[in-house]
Amino acid sequence: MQTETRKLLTVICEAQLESHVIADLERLGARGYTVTDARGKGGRGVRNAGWDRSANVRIEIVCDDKTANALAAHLRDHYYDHYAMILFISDVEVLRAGKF
Amino acid sequence: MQTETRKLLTVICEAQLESHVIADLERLGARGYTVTDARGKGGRGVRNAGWDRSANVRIEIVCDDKTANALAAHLRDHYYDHYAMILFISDVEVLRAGKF
Amino acid sequence: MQTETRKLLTVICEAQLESHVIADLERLGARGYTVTDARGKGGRGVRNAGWDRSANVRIEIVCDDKTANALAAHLRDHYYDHYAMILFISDVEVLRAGKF
Amino acid sequence: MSSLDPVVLFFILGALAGLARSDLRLPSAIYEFVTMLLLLAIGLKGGVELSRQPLSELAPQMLAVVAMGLLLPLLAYPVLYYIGRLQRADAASIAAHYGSVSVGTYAVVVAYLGSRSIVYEEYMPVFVVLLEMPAIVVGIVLARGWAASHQWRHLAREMFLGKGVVLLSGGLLIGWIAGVDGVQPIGPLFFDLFKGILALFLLEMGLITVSQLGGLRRSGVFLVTFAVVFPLVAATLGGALGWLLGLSAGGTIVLATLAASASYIAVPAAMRMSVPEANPSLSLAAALGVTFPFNIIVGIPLYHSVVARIHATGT
Amino acid sequence: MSSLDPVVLFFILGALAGLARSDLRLPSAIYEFVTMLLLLAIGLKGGVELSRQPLSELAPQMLAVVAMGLLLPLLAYPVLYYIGRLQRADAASIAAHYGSVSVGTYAVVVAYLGSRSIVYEEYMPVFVVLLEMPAIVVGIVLARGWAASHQWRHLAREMFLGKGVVLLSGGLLIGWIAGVDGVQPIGPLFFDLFKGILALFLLEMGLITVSQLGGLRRSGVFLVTFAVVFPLVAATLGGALGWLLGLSAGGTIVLATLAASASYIAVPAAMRMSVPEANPSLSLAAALGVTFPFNIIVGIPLYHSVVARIHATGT
Amino acid sequence: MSSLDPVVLFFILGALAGLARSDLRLPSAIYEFVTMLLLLAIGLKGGVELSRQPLSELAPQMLAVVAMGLLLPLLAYPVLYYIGRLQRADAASIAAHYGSVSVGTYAVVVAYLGSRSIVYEEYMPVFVVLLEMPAIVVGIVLARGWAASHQWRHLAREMFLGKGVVLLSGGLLIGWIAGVDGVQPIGPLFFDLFKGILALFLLEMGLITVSQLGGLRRSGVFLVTFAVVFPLVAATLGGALGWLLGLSAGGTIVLATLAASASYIAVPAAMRMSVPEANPSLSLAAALGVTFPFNIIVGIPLYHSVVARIHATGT
Ligand SMILES: Nc1ncnc2c1ncn2[C@@H]1O[C@H](COP(=O)(O)O)[C@@H](O)[C@H]1O
Ligand SMILES: Nc1ncnc2c1ncn2[C@@H]1O[C@H](COP(=O)(O)O)[C@@H](O)[C@H]1O
Ligand SMILES: Nc1ncnc2c1ncn2[C@@H]1O[C@H](COP(=O)(O)O)[C@@H](O)[C@H]1O
Ligand code: NA
Ligand code: NA
Ligand code: NA
Repeated sequence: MQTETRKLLTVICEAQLESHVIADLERLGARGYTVTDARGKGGRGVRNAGWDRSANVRIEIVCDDKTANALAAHLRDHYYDHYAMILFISDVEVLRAGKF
Repeated sequence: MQTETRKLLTVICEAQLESHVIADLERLGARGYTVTDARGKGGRGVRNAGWDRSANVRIEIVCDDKTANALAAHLRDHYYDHYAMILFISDVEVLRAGKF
Repeated sequence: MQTETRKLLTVICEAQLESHVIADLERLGARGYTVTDARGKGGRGVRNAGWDRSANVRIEIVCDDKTANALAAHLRDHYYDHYAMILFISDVEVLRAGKF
Repeated sequence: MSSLDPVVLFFILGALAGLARSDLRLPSAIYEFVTMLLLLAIGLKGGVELSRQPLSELAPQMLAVVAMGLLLPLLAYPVLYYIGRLQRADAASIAAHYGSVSVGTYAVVVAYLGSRSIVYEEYMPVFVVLLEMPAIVVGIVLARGWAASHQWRHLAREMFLGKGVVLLSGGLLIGWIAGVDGVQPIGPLFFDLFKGILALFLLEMGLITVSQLGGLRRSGVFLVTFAVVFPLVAATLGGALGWLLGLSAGGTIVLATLAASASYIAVPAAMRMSVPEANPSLSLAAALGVTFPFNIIVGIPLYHSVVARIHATGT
Repeated sequence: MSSLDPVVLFFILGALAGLARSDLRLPSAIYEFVTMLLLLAIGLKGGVELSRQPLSELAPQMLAVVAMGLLLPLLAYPVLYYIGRLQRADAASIAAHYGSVSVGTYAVVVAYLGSRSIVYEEYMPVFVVLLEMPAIVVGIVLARGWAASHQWRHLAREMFLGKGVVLLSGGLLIGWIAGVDGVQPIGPLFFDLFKGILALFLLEMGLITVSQLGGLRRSGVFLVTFAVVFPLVAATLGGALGWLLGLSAGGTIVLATLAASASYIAVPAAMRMSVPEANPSLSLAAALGVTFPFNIIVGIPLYHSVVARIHATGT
Repeated sequence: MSSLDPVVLFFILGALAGLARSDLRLPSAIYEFVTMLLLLAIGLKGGVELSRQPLSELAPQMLAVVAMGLLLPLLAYPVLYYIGRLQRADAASIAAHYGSVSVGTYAVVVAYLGSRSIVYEEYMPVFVVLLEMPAIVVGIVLARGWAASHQWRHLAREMFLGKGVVLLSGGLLIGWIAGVDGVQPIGPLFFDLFKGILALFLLEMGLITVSQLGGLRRSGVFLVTFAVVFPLVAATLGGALGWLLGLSAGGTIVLATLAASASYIAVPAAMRMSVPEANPSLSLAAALGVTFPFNIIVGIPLYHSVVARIHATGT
């Protein structure tokens, strides 16, 4: 089967940022994204919530190398200082190269 | 620690397909799967729902190379044309090779 | 962009273990984790629940190689025999090496 | 403004919040809960009423109503296909949506009649159940031809076992078996809270309706026009049928409203699996984005005033 | 059919939907909500009743009930281990399930008595709380021997702090402190809606029961037989105890039903952590797949008719 | 103990379960549902009351209350910044929390007055809505200076469109438009269940409060002291204002309680986006970990007894 390599960028951040981060992603060229609700713990303490106050979301974006780097840099510059957020990038194979 | 390499196939698709896709996976030899509820956006527009109408699910399958390719090809052939669906494959290390 | 490689350990297990596994992870040096609710099927049958009885959780930990191996070995030794649990490890790139 | 039922104000609140891009949402588990309660309550009410009178008396009315459910999509399809120039699958799927009924619209018309103390035949939920399905069958035949008939068994599963139909007809059966005394202890949840639950449902419907407006913009003027004009035609048919069947004024209003309403629970799910090449955002944009708000804000009072006038002259 | 309480019809609806593989499910947040409401309501009701009479009068009855909770698993274990030839851990775990009680079954028997206007001692929820735990302790000792005793502190946490026990005994305490007037303002949620909430709970229980049937097929004829016969034995014991304690006919029926019921909230969680090598699908298949439906459909009316006959001759 | 309202017992149950590390939690969808119901119910009640009397009569009171909402954070800030030596952003954010109001505390004081049959001005929810926002504006100016004013449009969105404010003011508007007869059919859900829903809300608040204790330990003695003393000062101001405005004893107690309460719905969300460098766990630990339990357990009875004494001498 013919596959192509792309990047999978996974962002985990506080739920209140969801709409802001998604707006940023779309502006910077992501053609799609997937969000799941999550909880967790990191440098800024435990986050497991109700009424959105301290829940997390987990956002995944499949995209090309350049976009992944641009998105990651943007998120780091705009959110890392003041918000609970981590991100990591991995390699994935996809079937429809043109789509991502 | 002794580990073996396997494939992780991740499928994101509209929630209504869940039972159909799972039946297909089991028929084609997947020995297990994990499902989480998700929302997202792609070529077929925003999907974030209630009453299942437009929510997504995220299905993960750990399996060997051959099975992953067979599953991916099957899903592409049967669902890509008419349904909201993406999939991607990555390498993972597992402890119990016989299990997957 | 400057990135470093780390391990992503993903654990899928029955929901009732969540607090126990998290306590173990923290004791063994994980600095953070992310949990999402999941359902699924494996060697121990279908798990999709209510009142927590048979739901799963999906726990992700980004950490260095050594910690990932230690965590995986510990979980295998303590839970594999009697509980529904799988785990897998993959490579991810992160921005802040010191954090993980 | 005071002519609007307060439950409809919740719809408007939801729509305004959606337009203003508020982060208001009913959690999806709650939306599902609220929908389940409405479906069960409607079913239970109809079932209790059925237990009061011989089914045989209703049989002719039931047949007539099923006939209407078969006719409506056959009327809608040529309009959508020839005038609207939609793809065959899309035309068939939208026709199925408009031939079937919307449980939410039914709940609103019932609330509307209730607050005006207008009586109606309380077994109407039977018609809701009956109208759910025929249009689905017609829609699939329109999309696929009779060749699709080898799928019927599979299709029947999708239709009868979708949770919406199970709850509605399950409630009907339970109400029928238990009778008026039997359901009394569960009344506080299913009947006393009905309007409050409906208010929450409509709040979310307002938000959902607004989220469909994007799809509407893409689908163009024809579909919007259809989504307003076809319900008027269907309401006329439904009202006429009610009159022919000798229903009360209230019952006639309900039947007109049912005819005018477009499904967004049973039909979308069935069409998605049976006619996957139909674009679901077209039918949802029309049914949820236009027809639902049109019916609950403009349609129901309109059907009421027309029926009232006819019944006034009739008597 | 009309001999079935309408809430039980919801169970049957759920079971039929499950058998037909409908996609009907209560969202898990709603199932949890509904369960929490039932537990709190049962606790509150018992607590209010406790506030009306000196605890000291109840002490002998409470002791006797705890003794029954210790005895039942000791009766079940040898049957499971020697006759059923189950593994020691499995036999001990199933014995613990059957020694403890099912809150859902309790709610059904209370609803059953309510719709027949049969009075019973309203402090019965105290017995529900008391019966939750002794069987767990016995089960663990059976599985591990006294050597397990160094774990007791850890185990007490699992038992007393599981959410089921916290809600039940928390409700009991609040009802006790607040008294009948104090709980009156929260009555519309916890008491008026009780039966409706129970109906939703039973709908989901029907679905869950059916999903256990697979596990049942694997576990074989012995377990199914046990899951029907042991409750009959336990009900006899419970009924005899009720008679000895001088309970009313209603109270005797409740105690027989409690004895006959098998836990699926507190015990599974505690056993999972304390006796992990026991296969949880065996005990759940028996308790949920057989004993629960048996009790609510066949058992309760049966215990009722036997107790009625005895009380009739007694007087 | 019996001086505590039963709904407060649910708070204590939640807190005890949290301290004991029970796994009890309201599913987050249910917590959201319960919060939505409370907000809508409070809004509806206030709106109905507004529909009964000319708004113009209330205008002076409303202005005075807004002035209080502007004043309170200006009082709190210097204490936090100069005495507490907190960072500027943190001091400003905490000041905003304490200048605004807690809807949960409002619900408890209303329940408290209700069970003692103490009347109060029923349009009080208007004040709740009015007090939500001024403190946010002051807080942002304190943190950023007027330079932040180019963000106002963006900020207004965050403030007015947060779901808490939309539900509260949406309920107010619907109640106003529909009037007392209009809301009557939705009363069983929004009014009859109010106290029961509040009990569930407080159960979860107890759990949440305990989870804030960790943050509290880190933030030290000053913040804990502030979280007890500032409410007393604010309550005095609020009570004095109520007296000046000629409110009834009940109304004065409510206004004192509102002044004493600290927001944890609208303000945290707005501050998070507008003053992100403020540490949210400081303000939540103070507002939820100390001030909320203090107000509902100690504060409200205290404000009541003081107001009662003054009104007794006054008459
Ligand atoms: N090492 C980690 N592994 C997995 N998830 C993490 C890790 N660190 C942080 N997270 C997630 O990212 C969120 C924000 O992290 P932080 O900004 O460090 O508080 C946490 O609430 C976790 O859900
Ligand atoms: N580039 C992407 N990255 C991550 N998720 C995506 C991407 N594209 C699509 N998806 C997910 O896959 C679903 C179906 O995609 P589509 O068929 O393109 O509408 C979407 O609703 C998203 O949840
Ligand atoms: N091959 C697999 N791929 C993905 N998830 C799996 C797989 N096998 C098991 N799982 C998940 O891990 C859980 C426990 O697995 P098991 O212990 O095999 O029952 C299952 O309920 C699934 O959610
Ligand atoms: Na129709
Ligand atoms: Na028992
Ligand atoms: Na305040």
